[in-house]
Amino acid sequence: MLSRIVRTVANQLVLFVLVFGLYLIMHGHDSPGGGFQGGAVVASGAVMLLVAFGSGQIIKWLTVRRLVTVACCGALVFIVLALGGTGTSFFHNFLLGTPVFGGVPTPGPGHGHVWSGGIIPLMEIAIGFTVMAGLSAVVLAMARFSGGEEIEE
Amino acid sequence: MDFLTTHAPALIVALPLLAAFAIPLVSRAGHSARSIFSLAVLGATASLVAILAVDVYSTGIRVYTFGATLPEMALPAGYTVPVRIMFQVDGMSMFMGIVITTVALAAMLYSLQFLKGQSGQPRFYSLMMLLYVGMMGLAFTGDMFNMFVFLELASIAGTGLAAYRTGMADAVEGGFKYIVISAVSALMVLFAIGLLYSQYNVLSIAALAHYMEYSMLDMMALGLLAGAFVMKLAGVPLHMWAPDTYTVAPAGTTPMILAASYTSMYALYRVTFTLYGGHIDTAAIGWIVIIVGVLSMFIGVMMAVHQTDIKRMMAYHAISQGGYMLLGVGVGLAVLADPVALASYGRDAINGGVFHIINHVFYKALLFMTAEAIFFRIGTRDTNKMGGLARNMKWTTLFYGIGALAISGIPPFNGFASKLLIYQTVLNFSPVLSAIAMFVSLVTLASFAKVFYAAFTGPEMPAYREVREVPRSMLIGMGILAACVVFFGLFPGLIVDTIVAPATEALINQTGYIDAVMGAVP
Amino acid sequence: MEQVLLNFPFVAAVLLMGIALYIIVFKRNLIKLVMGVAILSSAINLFLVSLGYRVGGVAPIYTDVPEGPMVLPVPQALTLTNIVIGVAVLALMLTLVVHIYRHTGDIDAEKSRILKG
Amino acid sequence: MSLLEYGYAVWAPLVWILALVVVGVIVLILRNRGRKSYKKGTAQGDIFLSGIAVPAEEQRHVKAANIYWGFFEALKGFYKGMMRPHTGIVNDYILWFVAVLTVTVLILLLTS
Repeated sequence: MLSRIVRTVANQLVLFVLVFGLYLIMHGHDSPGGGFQGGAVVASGAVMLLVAFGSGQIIKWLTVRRLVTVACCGALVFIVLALGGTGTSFFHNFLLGTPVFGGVPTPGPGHGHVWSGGIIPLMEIAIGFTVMAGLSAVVLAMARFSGGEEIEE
Repeated sequence: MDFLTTHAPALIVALPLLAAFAIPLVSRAGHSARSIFSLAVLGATASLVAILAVDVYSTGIRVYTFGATLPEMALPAGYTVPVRIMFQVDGMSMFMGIVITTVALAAMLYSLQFLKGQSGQPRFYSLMMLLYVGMMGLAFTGDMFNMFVFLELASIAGTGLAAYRTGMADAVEGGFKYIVISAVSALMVLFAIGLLYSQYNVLSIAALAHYMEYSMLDMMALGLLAGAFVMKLAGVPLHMWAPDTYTVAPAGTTPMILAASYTSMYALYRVTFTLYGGHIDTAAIGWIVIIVGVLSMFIGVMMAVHQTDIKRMMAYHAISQGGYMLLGVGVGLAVLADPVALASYGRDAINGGVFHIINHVFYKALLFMTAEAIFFRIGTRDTNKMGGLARNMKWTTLFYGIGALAISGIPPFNGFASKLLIYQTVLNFSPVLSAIAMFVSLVTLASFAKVFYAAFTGPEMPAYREVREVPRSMLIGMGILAACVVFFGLFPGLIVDTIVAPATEALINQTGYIDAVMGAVP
Repeated sequence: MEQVLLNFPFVAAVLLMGIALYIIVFKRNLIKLVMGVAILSSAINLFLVSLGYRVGGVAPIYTDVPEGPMVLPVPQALTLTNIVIGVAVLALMLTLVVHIYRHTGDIDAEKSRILKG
Repeated sequence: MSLLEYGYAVWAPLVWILALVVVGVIVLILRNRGRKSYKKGTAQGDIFLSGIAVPAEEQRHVKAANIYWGFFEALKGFYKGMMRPHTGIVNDYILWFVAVLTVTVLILLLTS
């Protein structure tokens, strides 16, 4: 556990890190960013908490088991979405033109259009959850591991 | 049924991938739920492979484009280059698919009992599924970049499996060596892909082969790709990682990692035949493959006789047998530009090399499993400490005998059929190489006889008086493979005609592969 | 002169590859070896991104674009994929190095080796 | 179906097995013509080492390391040379890889 200054700053900063990460995930399909980048940013927030508070505090509620569950669910959603288009072909964008994320952005100058992209934004969100949980789990497991504990799921 | 046939290429990869991420959740419901779930998914995938195989062997090459309005539509309307990710399944891909699926089924059955009571089992089954996905994707993909991605996927999953027993120092070391050589060679593959992309701005293998100009950069890329794949398939002198990794991987996974090596061999053939096989003289790359093959055969077997660890010896034999495949196909590659030689012996040489892949994977998987069965019961892999095991492990002894006779090329087992093809065709190309191949078979027999004598025969050791036969599920896994070995030995003509000849045809027929995608482009 | 500047990233990528291979081959410390693999991965990423660059190009996003050429999106996708894979490989390697250290008490490639011959 | 035909020869496993069965029958007939005085489980089956006491099982068994002793003794120099590249150090594996890559690329560039 680090000094009070670090802990306070980390406490305040983690919110902004979270918001920025989620922003990157949400806008992955119409601007730079995406599931992996956003998820990595959120996981870096977890690393910050880990450094500031030490692994003892975090492990109480952020267990590897829970993180693995989230990561697996995200990956499952991704594949199920890909399978959803199998009526025409695997990975077919079946949501395009429907009310759910169905818009088509006009190419050329103009602002991004969040309500577009069909299954792609949904996949980005699923990937985002997988990556944030997966990377946090890796860091957490390594932190506990270097402390000499064995990891059990 | 129609739906399944159409979407089989994608589903074969998607189903195990889905299972890989579902297994950690399913396994919370208990051991048997997870076992049944894994087996059911693998069984369903195997039946999809069978459906796809029937389709591919009757109608020819299949193209599956991801996300397109029609899976067969390789080129979007108005485009002259493929832009979407696609799978291209021809005879050779299907052949690899059959090999991998059979091995995966046997390995899974074998592992069910083997793992009982060990920790971290959800990870084990997830990694098995991921390794299967990586190998199948590598065999099916029609895209250079996806080749890299699936190669890395297979490497990561393979490492996880090789280092599964993290409590053992040697297991961790073997896994680490595997991931280092995999990462470096895969990065070289990516570098070569970058070189190719910089010139043609496409990634599809068919489109690349269509536009290929055989410039300096192309030849450099070929060198990088060939070197990297030889590293992954453990050809001498890049073989040193293989004994380390194969030795430490737990039971059922060693055959899977072995199959992953042969998927890299498939990638080597795909690159040399399909990507570069068109208009240049392939003699140079053919001779490189032949030299690597002969070195692998000779050094692999000489090192194997010397080993005391039973799995390490088998790993060196795997390198040595890999040399036979490279020799057979290398001869075909060297005469690819010469139609007369190709028709008279080149095609049969490739047949032999390809046939040896499936034969070798089966009997080597069987041998690895018997070695691990011994380890399971007596807790050591050192042949110096074994003796008289045949008295209590009758089935294991029988399976070891079948595997040993098959690998030494003793008729009527399957090893003899493919080795005969290789000897006789290579004799036409160069008698010296054929003589070396026969000598290597002799030493192989000698080394397996040594282990058979030391481990299974002899007086009953007091320490092993209480040793029992391994559990039934392990015996079933070995039994399936032993039955395949005997069947393939008795009916080699059937196997060669139905699955090996289409694979050879697919390798030689470069225009067919290109036209399946680029047919409409002038 | 402009030609030289345009080729500069490729020279840098090749230099980085040389450095990385030097580290991987000659440094016996396993952590340094892992660093070498990371540098090799970065070198290839740099090479791929430079391939897609076009003079005066903008980011390949279909909204909010000014007139003019775009850089190629495909090499960027390749780079991104390689970064993702690289993260997984690095994490795996480091985990195994930690394990090796715990078992043998050493991270020297020669001293911590058990399997040979 | 069982025939493996290629170019200039044929391999027929079933015929080979038939031949094996015929040879096996002949061998059995010859074997049965031998002496029949051997009885299992009597003193005839005991180990006899010129009157020396029979050693324990561990000493009686020929260990793997002792098999082909002469072969390894004759090829000592070869195996010494073989052990030198097989160091087991992961850096050396990559060194070999880089060397092979260089040679392959050079050969392909020079021949094309």
